[in-house]
Amino acid sequence: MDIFGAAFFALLTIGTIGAGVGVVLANRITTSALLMAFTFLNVAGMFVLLGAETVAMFQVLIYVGAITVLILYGVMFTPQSPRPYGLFFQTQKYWAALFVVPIAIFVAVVAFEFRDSAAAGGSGGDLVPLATSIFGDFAFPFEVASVLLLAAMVGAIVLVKRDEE
Amino acid sequence: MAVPLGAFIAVSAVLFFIGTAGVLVRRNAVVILMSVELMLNATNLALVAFSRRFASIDERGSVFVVFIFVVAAAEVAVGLAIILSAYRNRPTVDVDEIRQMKG
Amino acid sequence: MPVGPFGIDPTIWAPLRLVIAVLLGVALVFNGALAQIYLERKIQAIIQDRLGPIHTGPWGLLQTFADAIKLLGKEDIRARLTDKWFFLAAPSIVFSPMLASYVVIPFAPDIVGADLSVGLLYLTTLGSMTVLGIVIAGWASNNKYSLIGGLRSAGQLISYEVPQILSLVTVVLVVGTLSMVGIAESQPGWQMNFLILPLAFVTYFIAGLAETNRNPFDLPEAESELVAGFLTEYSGMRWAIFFLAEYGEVTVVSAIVTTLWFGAWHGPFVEVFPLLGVLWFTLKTYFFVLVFMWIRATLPRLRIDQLMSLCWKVLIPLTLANLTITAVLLLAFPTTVVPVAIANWILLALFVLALPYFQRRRLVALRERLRTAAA
Amino acid sequence: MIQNVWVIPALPLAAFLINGLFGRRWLHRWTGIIASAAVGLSALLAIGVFFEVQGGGHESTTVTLYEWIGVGDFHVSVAALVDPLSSVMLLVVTVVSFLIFVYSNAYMEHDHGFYRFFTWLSLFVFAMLILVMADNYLLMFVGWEGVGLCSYLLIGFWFERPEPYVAAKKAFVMNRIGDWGYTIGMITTFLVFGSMQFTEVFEHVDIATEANLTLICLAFFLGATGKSAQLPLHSWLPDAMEGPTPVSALIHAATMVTAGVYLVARSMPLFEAAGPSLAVVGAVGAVTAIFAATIALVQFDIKRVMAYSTVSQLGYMFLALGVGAPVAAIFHLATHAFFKALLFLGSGSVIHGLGGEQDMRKMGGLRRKLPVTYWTMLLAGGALAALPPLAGFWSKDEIVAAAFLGGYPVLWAIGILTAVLTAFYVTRAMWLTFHGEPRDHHLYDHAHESPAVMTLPLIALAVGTAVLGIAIGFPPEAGFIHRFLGPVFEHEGAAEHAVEAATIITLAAVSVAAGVLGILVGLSMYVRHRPDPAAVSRAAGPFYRLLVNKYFVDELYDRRIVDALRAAFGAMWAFDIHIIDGLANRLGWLAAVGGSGLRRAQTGIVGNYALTIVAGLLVILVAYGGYAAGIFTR
Repeated sequence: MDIFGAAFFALLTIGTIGAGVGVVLANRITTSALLMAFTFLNVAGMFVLLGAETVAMFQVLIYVGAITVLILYGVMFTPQSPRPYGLFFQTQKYWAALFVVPIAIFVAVVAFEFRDSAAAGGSGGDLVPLATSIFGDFAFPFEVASVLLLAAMVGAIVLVKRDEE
Repeated sequence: MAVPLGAFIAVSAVLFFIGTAGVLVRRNAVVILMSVELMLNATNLALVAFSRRFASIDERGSVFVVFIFVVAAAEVAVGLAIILSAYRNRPTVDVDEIRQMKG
Repeated sequence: MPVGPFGIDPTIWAPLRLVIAVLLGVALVFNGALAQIYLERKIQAIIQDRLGPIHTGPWGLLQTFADAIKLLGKEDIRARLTDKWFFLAAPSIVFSPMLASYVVIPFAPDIVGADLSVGLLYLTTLGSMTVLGIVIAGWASNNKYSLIGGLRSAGQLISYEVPQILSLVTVVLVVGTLSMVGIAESQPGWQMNFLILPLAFVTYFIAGLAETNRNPFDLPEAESELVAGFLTEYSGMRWAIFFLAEYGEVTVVSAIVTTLWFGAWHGPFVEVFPLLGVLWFTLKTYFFVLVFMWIRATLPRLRIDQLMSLCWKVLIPLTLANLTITAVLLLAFPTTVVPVAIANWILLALFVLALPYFQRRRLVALRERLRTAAA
Repeated sequence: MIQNVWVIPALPLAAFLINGLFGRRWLHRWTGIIASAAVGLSALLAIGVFFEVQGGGHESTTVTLYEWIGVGDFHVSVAALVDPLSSVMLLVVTVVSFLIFVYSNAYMEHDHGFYRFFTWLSLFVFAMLILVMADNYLLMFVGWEGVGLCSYLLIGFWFERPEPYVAAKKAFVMNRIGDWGYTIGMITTFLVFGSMQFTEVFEHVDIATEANLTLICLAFFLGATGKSAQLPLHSWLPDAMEGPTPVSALIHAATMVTAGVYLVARSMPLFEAAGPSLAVVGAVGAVTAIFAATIALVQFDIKRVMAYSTVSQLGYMFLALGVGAPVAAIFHLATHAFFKALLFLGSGSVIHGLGGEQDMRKMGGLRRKLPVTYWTMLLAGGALAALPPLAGFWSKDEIVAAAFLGGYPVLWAIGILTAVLTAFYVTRAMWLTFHGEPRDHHLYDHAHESPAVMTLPLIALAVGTAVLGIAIGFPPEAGFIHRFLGPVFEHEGAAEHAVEAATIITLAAVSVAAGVLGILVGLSMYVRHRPDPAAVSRAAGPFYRLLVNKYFVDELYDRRIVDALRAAFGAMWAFDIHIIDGLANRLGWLAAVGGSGLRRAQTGIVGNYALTIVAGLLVILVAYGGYAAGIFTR
């Protein structure tokens, strides 16, 4: 079982990283949108690997089911004439490199140095503890989150509503 | 399933930086939005990894992930709304060309 | 050697069970689809007082095989400007989640692919993935009608997901567990959940109709509307896969209905011959498939805005009310389910009676508006 | 009666409000009657209060109306101190004002500002009464400012012509300089004694050091000189003659100018404790007296002569205070109020009769034309020249005697010399206006006696000047007024120098002789022209011109002080413009520059903003890294 898990993890890592890079470098936006969906699936796979099925299900339900579709809506409403490869970078790409690279190095060092090799898999399913904590200790933040969602929804609708001439 | 925690953290770090690079580099607003989603996902991964690793002590770690879902969904909705309204006012989604808010 | 079910060693039984589940799933899907197509056409014909397919084989039994061979034989056309990879990937993205959902469905007392503790959640998640497939199909065929059809059906699917999940949650509230096997076992003999939560069943059934793009809500691929919605560019086997997916989805929905509301594999003598459960299960599921077909043949198609308003203005408030009432009553009377049942039946009665009343009021208002407009 | 002593100032205040609000459109002539009636009533009440205080054993009572300011330990209340001193002042102010009000009803009859005149006049009386009755320095200061304001308004009454409002401004500025001194005195009293109430301050006089006391007294004295037109700040009074004559009579003869004397008299305990200050008061008083008297010799405008004579008489009062005879000062104040008011009103009726002509050179021989005015003014002139039976003699003689007995022979000599000069310019003025041949026949023909409303007050005042001296001051040092005012000033052992009658009589004889000498010299010069006045003035030459130009005091002020101030203000203006405004503009410029600098950061490109966020992240990480690696914590 152990090799199976490691192999599965390797597969998922390749999938996530590959798709992630694809999202950023894809020439056409629809491709990057779908690659993003694929990354989400891989991350969901990792969650399952970690034993957190509920979170994996939520991840798929929310990210793949709703957010990707929403972004696809966004993609379809905006022009995506495929640009020649080099042109779609922002003017500040060199500056970006200047800043992102050192941070990446720093964080990578910290991340990869993280020796804790104990198995990350959990014991039983995480449905019960998650449910108890959300509706127990974090009930109030949960309500606030729902208000936030409502506000965002109303805001988005108002922002985009075309005032009937 | 004995995959070390370090591996998960490494993957999430790499994913996070791909997202950041995407935000800083890509010219199309929608792609920036996607890269932000990637970054959020990376954090989710790290959170769940830690919460599962220390589940014996306090298994409530992954609650925060739920809240990140909520925020991500709200963020995409509002982000897209903004992009669309910006698009309606000037027919471009290109971040470099949207300069009306210039000081 | 520990004795598993049917005297087989559990360590071997786990993978074996998975294999059996997959086989049963595949059998149900493919044979089911063929049978369903044939049945659909026959039933629709009978209802419309005509004969239906009779020339191909006795009583037209081989008609679906003929269709299948025709479709297989068709030339595999793909328009040049379509988005190549997505055009090809779309059917599989729609089909595979449907197939994957058979893993969790409990066919018999101990025959189930994988007893996930989050079984029901798994099903809803897969349900929401088909949306992505449809949107990609609509987009990839690079034609206005399919794009709009795709977006419309995505809108429909996503909005109907909400009442669907809410009604499922009501059942989970009563039963207490998300795992399908647990739900199945919680309804011994005649203690069907249908008697406790009829309204949840009705709302889920309506949402199920919408989820599978079936009759009253089959706007996306309705012939009279946007050509064939997101299916316009598809032909041949790809088109067939979409249809297989649809029929498969119908079976999944009816399977869920049977497990959650009509005591899955419970029936006479199940304790004696566990395998008998499969028989009862299939009978019940196919009963609902027939109901799907019956509805398809009778009800007229809903316009997109009526469809949306039905979902947001009627179903969601209803399911929310149902959920809250059941939760409150369960909290109030933790031991018995009787008050919940009573409340549910009353709500169902109200819903059934209210519909015609509102219809008439809207008609009057409509006539009024017309008269004033005309005057 | 004492308890509602507040009714006395309330009446003129009511008159002021009624006249002020309704005077222009409805009341017109009625304003005069309302104002006179109000002041008349308060005069009656003042008389009542005077007798009650006199009867009630002369002790002082405080009537508090309400607590005006209560901040921390600084408590000032609107309260009246009714004691012999303030009741005498009340009496003098109200009676004289009443007579002048009646007089001005006729004098101002043809003036279109009639209602305005009476509004300000009643406000003036109200302020003067507040000043007199106040039981603490702050409330007194309110009155002090009030009278200053009214004198400004009334001097500049005929503001159509430029001279009045220039004179008014001059008067006001000079008073303000004096008030500045008063304020310093008031504040220091509070700082030193912790209270402003007279009773409290005078009880704890010993706790103050010598230096503080002198500072307080000199500051108050500066205020007094400003208000009572003593030497350094005297030049505003002669110019104040631009105002209508009743105003000069009331404000610049009887009441306001005496405020300074009242202030010093009231604060005698402070002055006595602050050794040298009394000497200063006396010296200034004497010098002013002789100085003003000399100028009066050569004045031709009848009102200017009276003005300088007032200044010199005030000098006398301060001389009396200086030598430690406050009772004499107040006595002289009272008598002077009566006969000086009479002199002014008399000259007013002369001017009225001659249709506004004030220059004595154009008058002459008016004795037959204005008999009542002539006789009343003759009586007042006699009093001013200190002829024995009249009031002036008793009060001035006491001052001179007190100066001699108090051990100030020099001041006594100055006093006697001023008495001679006073007698001389009185006879000169009387002669030029009433006797001899009329120099301007046209004027002489039109001259007519003033109507009864004007002559009656003249007669009343004449009776006052004749009777008052004997009535309240007959046995010198032991008259009614000494017994009445004595206790207010005498407390712990003021030296009761036992004086035999002989020295008093000789002193009195000497002062009478001085007066008679002055008159004889005057008569011989003007009647028999033995040394003809014109010839004398030519002979005096430069000395004469000096006197005529009032020792060039105004020019001195103008050139030295005003120009110096103008230069200083120029410098301040420059400082303000360049430094302070400069500073403000510089700040504005800084903000603008800073703003434009920052504006460049707002490129409008979303990408840049994201980049700055990441840069921030970098900084944090570096800081964290450094901290973790122990770079910062050595």
